[in-house]
Amino acid sequence: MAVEVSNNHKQQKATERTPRILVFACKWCGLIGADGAGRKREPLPPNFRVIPVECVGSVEPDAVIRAFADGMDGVIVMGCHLGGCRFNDANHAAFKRLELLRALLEGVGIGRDRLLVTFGTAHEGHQFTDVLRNFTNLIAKKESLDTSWTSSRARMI
Amino acid sequence: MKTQQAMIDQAKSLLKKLLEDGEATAVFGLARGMGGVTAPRIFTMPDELDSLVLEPKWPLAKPAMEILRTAPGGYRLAVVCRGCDERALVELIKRNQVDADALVMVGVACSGEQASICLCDRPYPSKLDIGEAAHGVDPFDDPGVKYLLEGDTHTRMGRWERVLKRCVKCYGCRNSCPICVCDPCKLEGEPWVRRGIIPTEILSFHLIRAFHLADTCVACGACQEACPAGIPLVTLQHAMRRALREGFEYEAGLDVNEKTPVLFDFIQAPEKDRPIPDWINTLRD
Amino acid sequence: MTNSITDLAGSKCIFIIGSNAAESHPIIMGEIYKAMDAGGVVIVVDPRRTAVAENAHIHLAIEPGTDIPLLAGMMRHIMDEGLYNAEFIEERVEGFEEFRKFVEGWTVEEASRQCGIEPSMIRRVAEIYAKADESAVVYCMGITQHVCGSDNVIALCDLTMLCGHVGTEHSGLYPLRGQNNVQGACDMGALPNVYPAYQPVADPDIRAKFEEAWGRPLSDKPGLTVVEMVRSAGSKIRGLFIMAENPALSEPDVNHVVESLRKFDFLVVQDIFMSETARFADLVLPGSSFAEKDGTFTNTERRFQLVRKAVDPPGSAKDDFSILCLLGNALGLNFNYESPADVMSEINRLAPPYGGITYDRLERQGLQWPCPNEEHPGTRFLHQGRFTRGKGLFVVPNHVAPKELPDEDYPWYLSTGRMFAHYHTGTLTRRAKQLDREVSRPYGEINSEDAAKLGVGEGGAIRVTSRRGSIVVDAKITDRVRKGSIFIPFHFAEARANILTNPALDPRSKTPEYKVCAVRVEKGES
Amino acid sequence: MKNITVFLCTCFDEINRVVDYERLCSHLSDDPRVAAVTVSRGLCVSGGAGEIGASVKSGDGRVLIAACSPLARGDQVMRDLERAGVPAFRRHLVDLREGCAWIHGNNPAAATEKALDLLNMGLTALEYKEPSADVTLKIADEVLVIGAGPAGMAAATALARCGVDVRVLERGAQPGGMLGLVSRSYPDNTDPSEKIAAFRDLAASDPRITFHSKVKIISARGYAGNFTVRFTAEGEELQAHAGAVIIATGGRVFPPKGYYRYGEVREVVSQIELEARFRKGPVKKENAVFIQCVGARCEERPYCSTICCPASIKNAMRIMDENENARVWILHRDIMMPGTTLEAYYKKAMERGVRFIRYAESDPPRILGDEAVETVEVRDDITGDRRTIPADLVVLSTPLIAGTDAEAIGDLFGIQRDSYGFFREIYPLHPVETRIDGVYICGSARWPVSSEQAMVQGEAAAMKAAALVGRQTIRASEFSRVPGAKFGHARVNEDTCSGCGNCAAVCSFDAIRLQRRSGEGEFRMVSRVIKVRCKACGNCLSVCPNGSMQMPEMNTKALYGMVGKAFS
Repeated sequence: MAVEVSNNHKQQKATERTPRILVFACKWCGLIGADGAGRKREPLPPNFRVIPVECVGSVEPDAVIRAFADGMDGVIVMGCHLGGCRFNDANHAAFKRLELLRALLEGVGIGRDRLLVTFGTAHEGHQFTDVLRNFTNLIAKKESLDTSWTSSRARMI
Repeated sequence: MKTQQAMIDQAKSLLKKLLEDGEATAVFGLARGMGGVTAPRIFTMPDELDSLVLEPKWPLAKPAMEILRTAPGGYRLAVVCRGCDERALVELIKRNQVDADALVMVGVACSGEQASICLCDRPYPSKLDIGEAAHGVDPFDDPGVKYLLEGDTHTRMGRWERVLKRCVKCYGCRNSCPICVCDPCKLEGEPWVRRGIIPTEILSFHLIRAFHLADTCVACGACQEACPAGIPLVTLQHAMRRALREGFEYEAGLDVNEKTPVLFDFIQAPEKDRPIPDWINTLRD
Repeated sequence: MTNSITDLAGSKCIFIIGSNAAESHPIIMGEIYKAMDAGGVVIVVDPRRTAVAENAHIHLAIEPGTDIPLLAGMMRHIMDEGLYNAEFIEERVEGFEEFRKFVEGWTVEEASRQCGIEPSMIRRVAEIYAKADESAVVYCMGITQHVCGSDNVIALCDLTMLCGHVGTEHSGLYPLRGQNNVQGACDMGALPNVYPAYQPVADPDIRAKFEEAWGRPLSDKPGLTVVEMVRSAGSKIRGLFIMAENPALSEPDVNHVVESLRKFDFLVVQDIFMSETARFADLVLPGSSFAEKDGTFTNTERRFQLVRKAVDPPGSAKDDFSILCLLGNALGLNFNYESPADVMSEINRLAPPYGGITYDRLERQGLQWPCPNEEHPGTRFLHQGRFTRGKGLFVVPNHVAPKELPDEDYPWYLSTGRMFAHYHTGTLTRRAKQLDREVSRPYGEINSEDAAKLGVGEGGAIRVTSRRGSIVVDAKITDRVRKGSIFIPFHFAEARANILTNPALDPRSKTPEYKVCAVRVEKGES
Repeated sequence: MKNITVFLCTCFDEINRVVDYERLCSHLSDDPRVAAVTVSRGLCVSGGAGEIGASVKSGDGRVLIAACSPLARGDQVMRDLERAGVPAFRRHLVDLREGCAWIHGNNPAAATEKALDLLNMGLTALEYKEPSADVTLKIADEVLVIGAGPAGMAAATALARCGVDVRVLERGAQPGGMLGLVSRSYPDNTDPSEKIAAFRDLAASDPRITFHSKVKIISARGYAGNFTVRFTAEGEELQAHAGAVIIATGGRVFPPKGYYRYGEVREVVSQIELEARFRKGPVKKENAVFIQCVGARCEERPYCSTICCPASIKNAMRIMDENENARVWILHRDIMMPGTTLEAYYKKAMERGVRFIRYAESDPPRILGDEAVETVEVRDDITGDRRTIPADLVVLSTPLIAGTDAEAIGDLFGIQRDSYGFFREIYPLHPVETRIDGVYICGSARWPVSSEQAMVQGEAAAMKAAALVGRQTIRASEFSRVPGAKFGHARVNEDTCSGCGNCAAVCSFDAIRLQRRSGEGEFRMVSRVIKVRCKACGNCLSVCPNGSMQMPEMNTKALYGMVGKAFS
């Protein structure tokens, strides 16, 4: 016997919405980059929110997971160049951790490219806009994370 | 290949000697007891070892840790270890949960059959005392693992969703994990995981749990065995274990003195063949 | 349960009705998942989108209390399409003609109108169930806790017989037992109308057997059910001995129950914790936990399993066996048993289906009854080849709408039930640190649209009022419940959901209608 | 709790030109946490921070400022608030200008939505922020200088000149270090023994300098302001209590063993042996060949030691000074003479006739001769010619490598070393500082340098140390790697810590120690944060498996709260 059935209450794929992007930016480079972009008054897609952190070392992988659970479609972690970290090698530590997290995200099918870990310095601020635009384009090409993956908190309120 | 009985005999004489020589205060292993029920047992007298058995697979690392936690000073526990038990104990030693001096590990080889059930690529301890090492199994050859880990991400996300949604938050995976020791645990509540909902938040519960074991998981499979919903939890770990092996040349539990690359060796040991993205080259071909 | 738990894994279609196995019976759900992974289809019928519905292939969110219309509609379609198992019915069942008339009194459209499911969906589900090689039916309290609970069960039995989905390895009926030994209690005659092994009190031969064995005359009248006992407090019943029950939380219309409990001349409660009920007791006896006693538990698949005492009960607490022996002897009943094994040999003697279940054998493995003699290996599934009564009997179910339906004053449906973190009245789970951390406050699940109308946010207070009382719970906003419905778990002594519930009973089983009553929901004062 | 006062700055209509402030105001006034909302035209010019500080409810009042980016005027407002008595955990800055209005000017509706989210995130962060407990430390007056080479001597001299007590620990019998091994220093061509003698005199006469020779360090513990170092000097056990430590232990010359038949034929010597010959008397040679990069810029030591080229050029010219007819070749892979002074020095050598021949690493020169060197065969990498040079002296120019006791010293003080064993500075903008506050490095202990540079570094380290010990007390929160107030420090919940040691392992500042839990005698550890050392990078909390480690000013609740409100 063969029965053709599909899961009838599988959530509809979220309709075309602008992707939500969360940026964890370290205060010493990432945030200054954002500031530089702002000073140039270059129009940017408004779909990102920046959370300033003291150092990307303090970006818990769990917080990144939480961000996806709360309905983000992509997360960027922006720190200082390796060797240029105010906190010795905290950025390198963060990189290694998040690299493993990317392997996990790839494993469960979310895809490693939804988490971008990138390093720059304050004077490369003009690159901030590029990073954001490129990442937004990349995420926009993907389907939104299925809503059943994200928490009901994001769905409910 | 030695027969099971020959292995048991060898284990008995070896362990008896440990007890008689005072090398160990007690032996922790499996015993066939009343009514033919097999269960873990602490053997303190050499004669008691007559009831020792080596099958079935029963993860002993965590109970061994609990025993040692409450043991008096000078207590030395000999633990009958399969490969995964040994690796789990090594990880526990690295994380200061077990006093290496209070532990005598007696290594037992798993059968090839067991290895293929566990998808174990290393079905033997590094210090092998009993039995002969069987060939390991590459988990990535398994169709089930391939189904969930290889190919198009979007399809796989659907597959993972289907199995992860079955979670009833019984915490069996965490409680049976030999490496999970925290109290309280992040999975138990806000702000990490929302309480009181079923299915639990798939992402935060399962990914946080999996990630916390990223560089310590020894792939013993205890979590998966404990799961009433049959979620292939070890498969999640395989993804990270592979990344660790390929990117950092590291595998958990092999050597007490080998440090995890996630916590050590910054700058000095840049990742092999792994470009570190910067803003300029990010997302450009 | 006609079959064994592991048999579910081989079913091609599993029809789950009135059960949230994912939260309440996770191990059984594990077998259902195995069936799914092997290509089996899972259909869930439940007014709420429960965790099991979430994981199923098809979910039918019926109107509360309309199980029989749905089943009748399905059976009508099965008849119309000739999907029923004529051979099976011919050979093994009787009463088909009368039953056919009943089914033909229904149409799929009428069923659809009553239960709120599209006719096409009813037809589709009926076809899937009937056509599958082996289909199983899983049900639980969502079926039985209605005024027509027994009829609901009858309708399910009819459905299985109609399609011949009984008496084989992976088919059958799976009523899920909630407690570790509720099957055992029923098996041993802890029901008002039967002796052990469901031997009727009213049967003179049976009675004679027990009179001889116990050396005293026995009554030929069935006794009372729990609800009836409590209702007769102070009049017909003057004293009550409660062993580890908590009616002050679990019975419907608990305000009334509490009044009744006060009316007993002498109330004894035996428990391991000071339960809500124990507070009304004249005497509280300390009982023992699972690890402190010997005996057997019989689980939902009819399997006797040995319980071994690991530690002595603390202080002056005693195990159940000792308490009952002491009580029996004090009543002059000659309870001269040395150990639970002694009791088991009496069971072997007096209850034929358990004749071969001895402690010796149980030491090695659990045994599923019927197991009439020591050579018998136990029975994995019932009704193979023939039914216990010989031929199966089609009984016409009688659909009765819930006693209390929403109206102008009380416009909402209330349904009560369990949630994953807690068990029954929470006497155990509310005391477990981690479980109580998981959910520590009473809540009611309401639909997001209703919440918006009420102006209540997540966690906001809502007052729920029925004709019998009123409680305040936290709002839990979820689209798993339908508009106009509220679901409240009954575990919380802080806001007892059973203050609200309707004490209407199924006339046969005397099971209260926990699943439907009418309430009013307002934004509460926090 | 209504305890948050919100100040919205319009930046002279720069922000509200795009963002709908009326909506922000009405949204904010509905929020149960907000006590008051004030719109201002220019928070930075009205001198408002002081007033804001005063207006915040005392006790638990908190301030949310929505204005421009921290780099514009935002940080200034924050600093003003700090001065007005509003600590970090009670204030939060939301950037609505650079971060919102200016980049979303083309989409005012979305900009307003975003501004609302940003304010919500700010409110949530403020709701959960907590203060780090601070500690105040007394600072010992004395500075300890370890090593009395050029860097150490310069540091000690500079400190004494500043009026700071200084104690110098020297492993050898005399001060001078490597300066005592060379005949002349370059490029000034002076006799280094003068410098050593001057220091010896100063140490003897200046009461601020205490000099110990033949020192062996036994132990070191403590942190900035309070180091206790036990050592023996000439066999006697002593103890120093210092506010700061300057490590000037220098490097050592790589011995050219196994290279260019060194040790096999006579007259193949190392540079340092040549220096010794010069100190004994004139070195009369006809044909001297210097070979550069011996054991340097190779696989084991890929770095350029930077001092060997100037040293060879200096000694080449000295050979010419001592024998007018001498011919000198320098066989090199690249000549490293950075800076105008050295460039001029290089030119001078060329003018004097020193011949430079470039060889390739793949085809190094060969030393020919039976007992003593006779000729050197080399392929000129530029012309491709293979040449045979007569030689009665070959000088092998080897790099500086880390000192033999570098590892021990590093472990004692908890300072990191790079992959070649030199001490690591904290990061490039702080060249003499280490990850341990109050421990400074200078001279060849941190990287090969000339004596002149070593002395400059010694003075730099001395100034850092003087600035620290010049104070009576210091708050732990002041130890910051960067200008401006430190963010806070990590705090561990000892009740929930499992003692796994992840935090201690990952900490770049050696600021977390594992301790055995007291009592019960069980094998369990617990983390302790050394507040003085903690720099609040948050690395520890990222690896803490159960959230026992927190950064109170941006704890998990605040951070996750912000994540949850990012698109609300």
